[in-house]
Amino acid sequence: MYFLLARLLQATVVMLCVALVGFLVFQFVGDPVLSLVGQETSVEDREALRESLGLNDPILVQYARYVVNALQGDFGISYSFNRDVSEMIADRLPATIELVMLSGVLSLILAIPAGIYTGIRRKGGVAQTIMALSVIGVSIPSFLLGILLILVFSVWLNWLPSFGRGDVVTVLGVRSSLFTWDGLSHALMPAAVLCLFQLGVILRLIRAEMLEVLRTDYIRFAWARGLPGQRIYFRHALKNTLVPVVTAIGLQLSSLFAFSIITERVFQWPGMGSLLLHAIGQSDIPLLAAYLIFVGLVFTISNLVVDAVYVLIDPRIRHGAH
Amino acid sequence: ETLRMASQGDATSLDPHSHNESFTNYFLANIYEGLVARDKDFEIAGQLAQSWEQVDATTWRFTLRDGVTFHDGSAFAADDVIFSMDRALSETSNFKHVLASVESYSAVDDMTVEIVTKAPNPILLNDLLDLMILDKQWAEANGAVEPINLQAEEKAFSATNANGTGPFSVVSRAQGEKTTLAAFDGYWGETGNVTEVVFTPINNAATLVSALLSGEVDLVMPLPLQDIARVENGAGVKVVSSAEARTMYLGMDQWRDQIIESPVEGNPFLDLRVRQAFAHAVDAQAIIDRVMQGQATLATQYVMDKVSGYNPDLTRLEYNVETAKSLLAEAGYPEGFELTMDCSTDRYVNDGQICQATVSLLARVGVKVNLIAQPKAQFFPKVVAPDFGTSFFLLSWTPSTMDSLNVFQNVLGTRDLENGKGAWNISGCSVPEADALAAEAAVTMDAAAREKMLQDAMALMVEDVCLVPLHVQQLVWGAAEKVEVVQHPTFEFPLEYFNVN
Amino acid sequence: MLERIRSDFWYELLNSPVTIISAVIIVLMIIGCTFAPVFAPHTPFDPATISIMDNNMPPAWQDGADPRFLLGTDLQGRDVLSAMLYGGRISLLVGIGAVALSVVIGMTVGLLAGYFGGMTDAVLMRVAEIQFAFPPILIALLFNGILKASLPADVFAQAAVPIMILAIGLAGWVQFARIVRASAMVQRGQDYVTACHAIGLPTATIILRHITPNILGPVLVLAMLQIAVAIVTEATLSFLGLGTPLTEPSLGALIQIGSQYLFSGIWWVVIFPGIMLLVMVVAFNLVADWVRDYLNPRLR
Amino acid sequence: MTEILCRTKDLKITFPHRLGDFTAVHGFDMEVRRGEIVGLIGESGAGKSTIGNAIMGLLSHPGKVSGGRIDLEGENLIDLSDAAMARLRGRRIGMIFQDPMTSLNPLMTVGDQLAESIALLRDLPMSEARKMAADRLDGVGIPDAASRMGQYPHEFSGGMRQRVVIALAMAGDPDLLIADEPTTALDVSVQKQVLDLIRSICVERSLGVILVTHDMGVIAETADRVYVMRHGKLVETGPTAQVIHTPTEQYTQDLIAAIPSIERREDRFRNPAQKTGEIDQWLLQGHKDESSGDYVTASALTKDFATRKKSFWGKAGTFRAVDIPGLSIKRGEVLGLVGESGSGKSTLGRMMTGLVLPTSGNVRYDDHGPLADVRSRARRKALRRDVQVVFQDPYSSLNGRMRVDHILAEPIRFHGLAARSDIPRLVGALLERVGLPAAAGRKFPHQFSGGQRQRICIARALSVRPRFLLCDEPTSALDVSIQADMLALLMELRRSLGLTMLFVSHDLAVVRQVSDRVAVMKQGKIVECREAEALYDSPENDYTRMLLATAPRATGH
Ligand SMILES: Nc1ncnc2c1ncn2[C@@H]1O[C@H](COP(=O)(O)OP(=O)(O)OP(=O)(O)O)[C@@H](O)[C@H]1O
Ligand SMILES: Nc1ncnc2c1ncn2[C@@H]1O[C@H](COP(=O)(O)OP(=O)(O)OP(=O)(O)O)[C@@H](O)[C@H]1O
Ligand SMILES: [Mg+2]
Ligand SMILES: [Mg+2]
Ligand code: NI
Repeated sequence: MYFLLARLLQATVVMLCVALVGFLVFQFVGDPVLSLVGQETSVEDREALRESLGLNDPILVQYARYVVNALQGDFGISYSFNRDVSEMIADRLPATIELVMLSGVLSLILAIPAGIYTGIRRKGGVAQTIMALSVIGVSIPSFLLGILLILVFSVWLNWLPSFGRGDVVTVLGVRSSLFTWDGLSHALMPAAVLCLFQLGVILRLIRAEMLEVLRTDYIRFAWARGLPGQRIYFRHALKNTLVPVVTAIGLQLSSLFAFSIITERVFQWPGMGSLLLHAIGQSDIPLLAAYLIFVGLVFTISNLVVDAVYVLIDPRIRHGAH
Repeated sequence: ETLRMASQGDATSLDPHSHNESFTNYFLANIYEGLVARDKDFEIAGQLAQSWEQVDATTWRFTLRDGVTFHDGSAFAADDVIFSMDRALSETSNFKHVLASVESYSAVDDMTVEIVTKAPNPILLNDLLDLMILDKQWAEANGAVEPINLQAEEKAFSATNANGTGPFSVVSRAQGEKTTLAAFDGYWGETGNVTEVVFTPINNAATLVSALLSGEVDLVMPLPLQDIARVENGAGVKVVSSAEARTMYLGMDQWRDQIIESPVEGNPFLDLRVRQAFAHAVDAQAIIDRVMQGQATLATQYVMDKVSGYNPDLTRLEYNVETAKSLLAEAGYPEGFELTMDCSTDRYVNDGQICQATVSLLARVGVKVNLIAQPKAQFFPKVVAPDFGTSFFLLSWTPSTMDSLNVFQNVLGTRDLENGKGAWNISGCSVPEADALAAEAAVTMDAAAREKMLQDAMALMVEDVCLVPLHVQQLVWGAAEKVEVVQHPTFEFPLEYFNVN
Repeated sequence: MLERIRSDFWYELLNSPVTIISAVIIVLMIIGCTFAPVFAPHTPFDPATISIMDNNMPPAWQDGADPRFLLGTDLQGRDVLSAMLYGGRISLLVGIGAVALSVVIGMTVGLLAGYFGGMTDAVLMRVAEIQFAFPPILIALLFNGILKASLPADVFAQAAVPIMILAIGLAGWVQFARIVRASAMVQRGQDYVTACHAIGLPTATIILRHITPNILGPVLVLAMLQIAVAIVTEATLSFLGLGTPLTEPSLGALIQIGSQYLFSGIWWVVIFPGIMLLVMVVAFNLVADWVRDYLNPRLR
Repeated sequence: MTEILCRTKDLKITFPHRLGDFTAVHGFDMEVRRGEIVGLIGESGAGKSTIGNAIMGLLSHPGKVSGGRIDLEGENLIDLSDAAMARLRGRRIGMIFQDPMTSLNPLMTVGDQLAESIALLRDLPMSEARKMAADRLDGVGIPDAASRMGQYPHEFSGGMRQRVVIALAMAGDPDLLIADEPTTALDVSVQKQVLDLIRSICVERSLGVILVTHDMGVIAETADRVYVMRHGKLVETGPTAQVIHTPTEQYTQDLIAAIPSIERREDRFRNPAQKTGEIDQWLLQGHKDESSGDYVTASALTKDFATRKKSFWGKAGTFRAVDIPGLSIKRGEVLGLVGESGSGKSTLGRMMTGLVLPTSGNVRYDDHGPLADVRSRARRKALRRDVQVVFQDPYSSLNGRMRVDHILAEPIRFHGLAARSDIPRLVGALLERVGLPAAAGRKFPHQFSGGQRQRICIARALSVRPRFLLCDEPTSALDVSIQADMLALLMELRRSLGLTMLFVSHDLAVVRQVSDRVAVMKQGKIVECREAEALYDSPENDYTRMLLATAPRATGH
């Protein structure tokens, strides 16, 4: 417990720093007032708005005010949406999580078997093809891929919808669009685009780890013991590749959130990414700061989860051995 | 019938007095109504005002329409109008200008409102176009007496909720995501067959167009120019276009003694010949043909033909590289000179490309332009008051009142920031005679005389080459074949006139 | 013939035609782009030489093409081939520059943390962790946005490329710091380092002359991969409107601009730059893969 | 039982390579009977493991059997398909590897691994397999086997792990067991237990065992018959006693002669040819007059290391690696330091040379005063010139990215021991002094063999003209024959340069050959420290006695 608390405390401090840095630099992102009002607004009106937003106060005062409020769960009101930032995030978060989860799961489902296969049949034709494709997957800018997918599947073939999130229903208390065909069909292309990059990265990692593990003595010994190949690959080798893979996946999680910015933009997915771009465009400081804190939080939590998973996977960690 | 429409942006708020931004205004015009509005033929007609009379030069009396109810069922009456005017003038309002000329207003009786202007105002009705009326009781009950103030949370109610008298009521709203409107049963006027409107903002141009092409949306506005050909050839989709009241122009610094961000000594633009040379050098027709894909008309002056005060006699200085070169030589710049141009990239149709074309056209006459193409978020803070930090730029203006006086007051008139004049006169040009004509027109009630004054003033400004007019852009929408729309030179989209067959 | 080659390096290299092709492509692209002014048929960034009347010309083999423009022209009338070469120069500059910056920062931090351990390590790694919490693209987005907003537009336009390098470079150092730290920790425990101590060599000498050369292998591999990533990141930032200026577009910016014309039949403005970017990035990836395998003889 | 279980006939194993195929084994003949342990011995790279792997059908890529046959009870294994071969593994042939630490899957409990093998090899349901697994663990001498089943490999000691490995290899009751260096990674005392276990299993189940090792002592104590290999060829074979005591081949004789004896101190390490040249003069330059007192004295020395937290809640503890009241080395003396792995030998050695600072206590040098004072830059530099180290692993102790002449020149230049222009010549002379050609300086370390690298390490240590040399297991990574050369070189240098040495090794025999005095360490403490001969001949401490008794000896070792 002590350890966990310390971790959390540390994470909080980190996040506060992040928020401070973010808050300070956001002062330069642009003038929110000019984005808030149109061309026709007079100079005095703009000044008045600036004053009423507290934008004329010293930056540190603004930050202190912000932190005090944030501690009470109040991240302020979005300039451009006139709504509680926390409410905004609560609104948009499920969509992004949905997308991230779907693409994460997709990439794992594809990457693990492919990684194992290419690790075992390193020189085979199929394996080389998979590797070549994975390089291309990592190399195509995702916005271009997204647009190409839309062109092919929405415009030419008319199979999948080109934008937005589908019907949202509640199943077992979870509200998600993934439970309906409509929802799934909307999520498929964005998830595929988001997945592709991760897929390449994780696949290569698993393959590399697999190659390493397959050369270890205990695998050699497992062969010598007469265990069948299946068992060696899937039970002995795979589990041993997991620790680095889990780390990578943990780290990839925050990059999934980052890449969702582009995917959401291309597919008009109503998630956090679109929100961030909107906030940057509008210099919506409360929203930007909250987004930063949120990303920090995701990273911290995913790190904690990764640590927990380590303990599950590796008994050496569980027992504090080295 | 359901109409699914999409645009690259979204309305910024549902509060009719908080954000004076044209898309937001026109979006809300389907939900809220004013005393007067433009009808199908773009004429000003009574909306919530049944009729009006001018008691004397400064007093206007409006008779309100009977039997109008708000979306929540409550009746519309004079106190709602007075309340809305109060609200438009309150501290946090963004619409104080619509009543700038008004001295006082009062309810004569339950169905009559009187407005007294400070001076005779021939375009009061135009001013009132933007004044939306909301329900007093509803606003008071929901803490929306004042337009939203970003500091006070409880007042944000009106940003996400609406209660107007318009043909459509808000069913659901998720800003930046989706807004659903439903036809209002109790609407007093005629409407088309659209019963439901689903509006989705789609930021990415390619996605927007593919949504139209794949039949997921029925109406896209505006349609990116590059996709016109594709939509024209597409099955079941069409391009709808008409002239828009937006005039694009190039601005040149005429108030500094030394232009900024340029190695040149002094300010060449103070010499009329240099301004003329620029006008001769920029092949506006080529820009229309090549950059605007033909979707624009050549501008001869600073307003388009539907705007009152448009002077049909004016012509544009023709494109002629030789003339431009010799004018520059006469002005003492035979080799041309170097300067910096500011340009937005995401504000107007193909703005970045227009600037690039301008740069290469000017290069032909020896003027070397360093282009700073920037998003509007950086562009506007740089070029507007108080700094006016540019010496050469691309800008455009839409007179929201459809009257050139608006242009004189904001763009062309000599700068007088204290009195709120010329705030957008970034060029800093000044033609006192034109100022005088415009001031007179502002208080002249005789329409014909007024028109003449404005036309003369416009001629003076064009002669002085205050700006280099480029083109009047077309309003281009992409629509499903089955959709019938009405386009106005402003960006309005009066959904009550739309039909889905 | 192959049997004659004694050096493993050349043998392994010659045995992998894909790598040779990739390496040749990289070299050609670097030469072609670096000397773009020499090779490019036009100077697309000089407004004086381009004419708006030449715009939207299809590639030379199509109807209505102008033979002056092999791969057609874009909306501005710029020669697509020349724009690709000039744009590729910017992309390569950004990619290589950003990675060089990441390497310098990452190696410094990683070496200090890995070699000294203890408090130094803890503090540096916490900093890295904070940095890592923000995915590169987000950092680049924020950094670029902030500078763009806080610098005067003309300064920013001049400095767009250095700023891009700075933004992407700053975002990428953590990966280098991590692998360098891990390697440095391994190297620190090696007897040759203890031998250096026994000789009394100063710490700086040990780190710079002895440890650094021994950790360059993995750094090199990562650097190649990161160049590819940086080039794509730059393209992505362009998509979000934060990349290089319109007047001097990088390959990514060309693609971003071109992608708006995907539906309008002007496919050449996006397909050709797209192919070039893809080939460039894939080539870097493939060479990096090969170097990785080469450096790890157990995988040969 | 004289029935032949396994026989290789004219076995030829090749590793194809683009620069010409490399034949690792040429025409090797061997026979293994049930119930006997056959030793396979030879220097590193002789092809021993390759033969074991070939019998298992697990030759590492790209190796292949290119000739001859391997018969297992009359069936030629070479003709078998991969699948058939896979069926043999575990059921007919078992194998164990050198390192028990890495042979077990760290993420599975010992019980699971064993039950898994048993269930698969014997087609038993899991529940029965588990029961049997517990029996088997018990059978290899793991106490409290049932409760140990649920533990992970890291919770076992090295010896126990090797027992588990043996139980695993025996899970399918194979007829033939191949043990590839099964005890090299273990301490002498544990080594003996494991060898005893193999011996007893062999007898109980009338198993054929091939014991691969490079350690003559292990063979002498365990094997019934022995095959001596060199360069992939059989050199000599016969009953163990006969081969060891009356070897017929020159190579075997040399091999056996090179084994240092724990029983006595041999002359061949102490009477080298006198080589004094210009380089020796340079090496001896600039030293103070020799006194005959203690060169280095440690007093009340301790060293603590922080241990990892046991759990989330626990506090980081400290672990005392060294705790000695005092130790001194006389000028020109060689002090041997022996003890089991982890007893603190290296740590003590490093403290004595100032490479590690003690937690408490002090080290004094005759020339430099107390170590605590040597923290100033200049004094530390002076100390570094006088005190040098030669490490165990010749692979990691040289910077692979530097050329040898650079490696040797750097200390000379850094300490300013010679004019810049003289350095190349000096480096050449140094290389020659340690028995390498001067031209070797142009090469990189990886271009040398282990023994040659160790010579470079010694040359590097000499390049600063040291007075005191710490040799931390300088020969344990080397083959016996090379080891002998190395020891001779060290002794010769010591004599001609009057070096003071601290010689750390776990190999009691080696230490006996070189040391004047010997200290025995156990768990950070010195349990006995006396004149070498006296200590070996009549150990006073129980622990010393135990160490001496368990050390395997061929004729020695
Ligand atoms: N995979 C391989 N590829 C090429 N050559 C190999 C391979 N494995 C072994 N060899 C070579 O075969 C020869 C015999 O190796 P082997 O491992 O059998 O020696 P060993 O007698 O077991 O030595 P050690 O005592 O060091 O274990 C060596 O020269 C080695 O370099
Ligand atoms: N840097 C360190 N940090 C923590 N513990 C250490 C460190 N160095 C050594 N130890 C521990 O101190 C003890 C003594 O180690 P040392 O290396 O001196 O043993 P050794 O007798 O030389 O063993 P070996 O024969 O295996 O070389 C061991 O338990 C080791 O784990
Ligand atoms: Mg071996
Ligand atoms: Mg040791
Ligand atoms: Ni444990």
